[in-house]
Amino acid sequence: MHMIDPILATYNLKKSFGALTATDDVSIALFPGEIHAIIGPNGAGKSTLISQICGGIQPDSGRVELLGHNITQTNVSMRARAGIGRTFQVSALAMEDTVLQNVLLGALGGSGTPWHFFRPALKDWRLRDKAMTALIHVGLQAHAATRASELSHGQRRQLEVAVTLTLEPKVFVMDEPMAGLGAEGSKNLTELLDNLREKAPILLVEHDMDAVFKLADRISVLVYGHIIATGTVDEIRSSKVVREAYLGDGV
Amino acid sequence: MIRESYLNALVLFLLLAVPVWATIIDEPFTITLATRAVIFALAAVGLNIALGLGGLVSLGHAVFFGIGGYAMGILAHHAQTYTPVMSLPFLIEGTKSMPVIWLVAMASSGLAAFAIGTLSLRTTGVYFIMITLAFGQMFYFFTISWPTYGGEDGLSVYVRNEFPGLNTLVPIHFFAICFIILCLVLLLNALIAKSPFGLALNAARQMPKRVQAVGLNPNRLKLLAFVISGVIAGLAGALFADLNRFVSPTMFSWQMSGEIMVFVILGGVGRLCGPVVGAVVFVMLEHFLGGLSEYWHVYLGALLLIVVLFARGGLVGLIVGRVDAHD
Amino acid sequence: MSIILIIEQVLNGLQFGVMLFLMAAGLTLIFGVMGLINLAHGSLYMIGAFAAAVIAGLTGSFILAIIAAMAAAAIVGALVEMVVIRKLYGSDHLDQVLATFALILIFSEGTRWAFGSFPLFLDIPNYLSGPVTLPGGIKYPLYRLILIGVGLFVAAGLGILISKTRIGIQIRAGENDREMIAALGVDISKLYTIIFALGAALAGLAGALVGAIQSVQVGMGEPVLILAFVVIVIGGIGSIKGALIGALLVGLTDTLGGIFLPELLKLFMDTSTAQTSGSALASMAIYILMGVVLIWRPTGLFGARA
Amino acid sequence: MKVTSLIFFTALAMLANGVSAEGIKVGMITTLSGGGAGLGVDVRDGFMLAIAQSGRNDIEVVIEDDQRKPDIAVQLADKMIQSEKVDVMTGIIWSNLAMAVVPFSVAQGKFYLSPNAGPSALAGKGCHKNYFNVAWQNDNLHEAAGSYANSEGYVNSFILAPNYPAGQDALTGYKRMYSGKLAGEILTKLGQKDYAAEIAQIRASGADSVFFFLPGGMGISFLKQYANSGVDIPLMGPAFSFDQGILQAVGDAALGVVNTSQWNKDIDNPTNMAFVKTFQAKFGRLPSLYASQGFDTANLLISALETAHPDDADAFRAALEAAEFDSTRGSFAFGPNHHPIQNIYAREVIKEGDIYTNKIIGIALENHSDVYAPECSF
Repeated sequence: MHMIDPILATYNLKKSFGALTATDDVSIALFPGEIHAIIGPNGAGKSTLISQICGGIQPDSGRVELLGHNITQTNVSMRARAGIGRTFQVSALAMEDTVLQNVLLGALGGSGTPWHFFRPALKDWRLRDKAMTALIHVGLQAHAATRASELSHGQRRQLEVAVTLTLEPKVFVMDEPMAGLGAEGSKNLTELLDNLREKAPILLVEHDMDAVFKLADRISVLVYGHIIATGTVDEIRSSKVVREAYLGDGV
Repeated sequence: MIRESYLNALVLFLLLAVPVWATIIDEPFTITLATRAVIFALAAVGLNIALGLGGLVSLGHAVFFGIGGYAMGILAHHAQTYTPVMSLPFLIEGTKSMPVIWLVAMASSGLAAFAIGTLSLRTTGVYFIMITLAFGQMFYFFTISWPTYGGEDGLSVYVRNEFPGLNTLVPIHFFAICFIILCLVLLLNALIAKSPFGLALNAARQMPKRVQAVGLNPNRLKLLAFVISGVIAGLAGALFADLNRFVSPTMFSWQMSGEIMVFVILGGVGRLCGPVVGAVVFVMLEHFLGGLSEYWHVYLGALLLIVVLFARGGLVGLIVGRVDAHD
Repeated sequence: MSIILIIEQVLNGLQFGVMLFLMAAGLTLIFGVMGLINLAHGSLYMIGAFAAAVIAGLTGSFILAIIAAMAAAAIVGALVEMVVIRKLYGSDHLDQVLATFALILIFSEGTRWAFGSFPLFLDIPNYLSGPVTLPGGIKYPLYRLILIGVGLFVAAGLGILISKTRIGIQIRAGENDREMIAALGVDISKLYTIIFALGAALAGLAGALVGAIQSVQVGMGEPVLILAFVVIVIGGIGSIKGALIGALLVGLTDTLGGIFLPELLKLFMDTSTAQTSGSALASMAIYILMGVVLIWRPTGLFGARA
Repeated sequence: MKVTSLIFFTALAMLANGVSAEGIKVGMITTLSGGGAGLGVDVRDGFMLAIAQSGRNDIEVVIEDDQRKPDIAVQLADKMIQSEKVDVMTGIIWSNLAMAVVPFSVAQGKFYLSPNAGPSALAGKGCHKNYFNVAWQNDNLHEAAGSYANSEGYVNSFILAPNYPAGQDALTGYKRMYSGKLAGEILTKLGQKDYAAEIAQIRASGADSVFFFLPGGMGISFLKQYANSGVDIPLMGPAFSFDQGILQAVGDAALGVVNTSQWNKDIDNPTNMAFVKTFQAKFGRLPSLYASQGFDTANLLISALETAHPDDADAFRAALEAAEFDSTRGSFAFGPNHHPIQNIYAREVIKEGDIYTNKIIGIALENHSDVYAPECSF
């Protein structure tokens, strides 16, 4: 179907916890320039899938490839260095630090080595430029000196995206970025993500169907650890299987 | 409320002024007390790097303090008995030179910190507190029952070790050495706190999974902080041994670890001069309360309780308020 | 080394283990339910022993002394919980370590203030003293057998308390989810005080029982406290079962290590070197055990997986 | 009025003693808080009783608590020398603290009179002309126990002590005099409180006697557990597990146990009788051997001050060496290394009314010195 190679792909990922099969033979691919959304009811195994992609959980079998390299055996930080930029469902920020410091941390990770002890991080202009560019991109430049703990919920989501941007990732993996946002916040973030796909493709796990239908180029539906359908927004909207298994008969 | 940097300058100025004044009015014991405070402060600054920046609640820092002490004790013991430390596979002689002793003390405590840190960092939270405590007990019991270097009796070194150009037996000279080292280490601490490493370490304390997600290894950051911290505590141990001209296993006891931690918390965790304030106040309490009552520990305990319950951020926090956001 | 001697040493290890369990059970409950690390638990052990010595001296009754020990420790425990500990539940471990370290200073010197520097007298009553002959001709002190019995009885009682009773359900709920017990309509602060007092009473009981064969003096609690921490770390913090297994492991390792390590080393070196290095090694044995367990399982044998 | 009388009395004292008008200052560093404080309290009380009885008001005693921590002791020694500028130091209970303080202090020209600790390092090669031990060399009481074992005809002893230098020295001391075989030898953990395992080994060993050195709480625990174990092999030990403070905590379990000491309250001489009586009257308890050592130390000091002031170091030292004071132990003299030459007695624990105490049953070693003396040269 696609003539170009995927940036990120999983092949037959399998993971069980005792009798419960959380991920069952999952193969998905993320191509350049696209937003690929993964939807599914609660308990479908979305978080487990993300953890396997980002390195927090090892699959029982199957593999994960980034730019054609098998990265299944590597850990979270190695995958981050290889080009996976992720955001968390619950904001994972250094709350005592300022917005700028949080973004600098990303720039630091992206630049490779934190082993400098004598030069102030805030005076490293190369890092700082990178950090400020990311802040401007998400529109948080005015809050650079604010503590992360003093940001609004929506601003924290923006900050998460900014931190990830500084890594200059090959792919974005986003775990429910809209969670807990109001209508206004959702709208802002949707716009932000819409523009982001030019930088790198996005694997988007999301509950907010409006956002998904607005953003996604393709959608995969995960139910009980199993991908039951993959296709464009229209294909998924009209899929009978999806309507039965996921949206329910009443829709 | 005054700015923290002014307070730091004031603290260091007083810490320098008191012994100088004591020299003028010929009260050498005051200098000895000040030196004790400076050395305790040094050990606590070391712990503060692991504790304040890295969030590593180590209840076993006496290990590094003790190793530093024994590095001094063993080298000086062999130098004063004219016996080699070891003759096989190659000859190592004892020494009375402070700089050499410091290097050995820092290297050996750094090595120990690396080993203990590597194992302990597999655990977190209370388990980390307990496993560091257990390592401390291991060293304590080992030194007590190992007869070569005096066991529980410890080792006496009759004359203080030498530093080129100074007479270390003159109290103010030895104080000057310790004070300059403390200032250098504080400077190092301030630089580290603002450096890329400090930034990453600080984040690793607050949110390790964020640090991982940007491609850094939080445990490796913490391990390095633990080693730096151990090296400084080891240097403090070597100076403490020289102050007392004596080392013994009590340097390894868990009460010692507890006291180093008390200095840090009393002054203010994560504050640059918190450990200095804590150590100075502790030594003063020990001196003045100890003179008032045999049961001064009761008062000390009550004071600590009050600090924990009512003065979050320790004494420094009480004076200057919460930490400013940088820039 | 005869079989009889080995059996006797195993009994000694068991007896040491079950007494450690009494200390460790309270510590692990308090940590499991309230997330509190309590260094002052050893002071409650000491308070139990002192209360027992005073009451035994006044009344001559050992039973009354034991009851007094538990009551005194429970009352002091409840008071400490209400005045100090309660303010620490939200704090991080660092504050808890420091505050309970401060409590140790206060209790130790306060006790010395009240009772002086000399050890107090507390002995086992005549009807419990002397050895009994076990099957196989092993002579073993009756009192130590009773200690093993009491320890196992308390372990079983705690097991039933936690699995079967109403308060046990609340305790388990509290370990899993703090908001849940509030939702169940339980008065949390009362529950916490009760658990703290229960843990304190067990420590007091251990202090009195052990004080009768050891010495009742200021500072007796801290060595036991450190061992109890080793126990709960090995067993997994929060787990009563872990505390029991950990206590028996530590008891047996410490007792048997002290006997067999020097014997073992005598096979390789001369007697006095073996004796010195063997006992040096034995005194570190339980800490080595703990290190190995934590490297293998970083949250202890029965601890919750992270 | 007060000032005048002080001047008058000082003048009188000058006339009487022929020494300079300036008084002397004594620095006492001892353990008054924490574990082991009981020993320091006894030494202090004994010492101060003698000072009070002497009626001399020109002796100022500065007392400080070392908390049994070597680093605190060193710090206090610095304070005594640098700040208080004392002439004579005394008071330390523990060998490890003595090793930390004594060599440094005597090297600075101070006199040190030890009321308790007598580590071998300070008796042999490390001896010093200004260091006097008024109690014993550490090995003495253990040697006496070995000698007592011989006299009782024991030939198969089981011996145990904690694994630390003083414990190892104790076993060495016992073996130096004892001529029989050993049924077993154990080094226990320092601070250990449960001896079930060791007692089981004793039971299985077939020994005819047990020698143990377990000071403080360790000894209390061991004695109670031993009595309860049903093992009835006779016990011996140095006095450290049988002093007046500890015995009340051990109770019946100690009755009949033989221990060795250079002092007991029933040594029949007028000084001792008066000492026991006044100590009991003043403090409401029987004196321990530590109290007697503190008392003797002060009396030695006072006797030397009769002839010389410490400023005249050689004369003062000669006066100390002469040891012309009435000791609670009867005959007392210093050997060439400034350690006592004295009788060491075998005592047995008895009960007098409600009080547990000791009774002398014989002399274990007569006019005993120590083996390190030949190694000492000033």
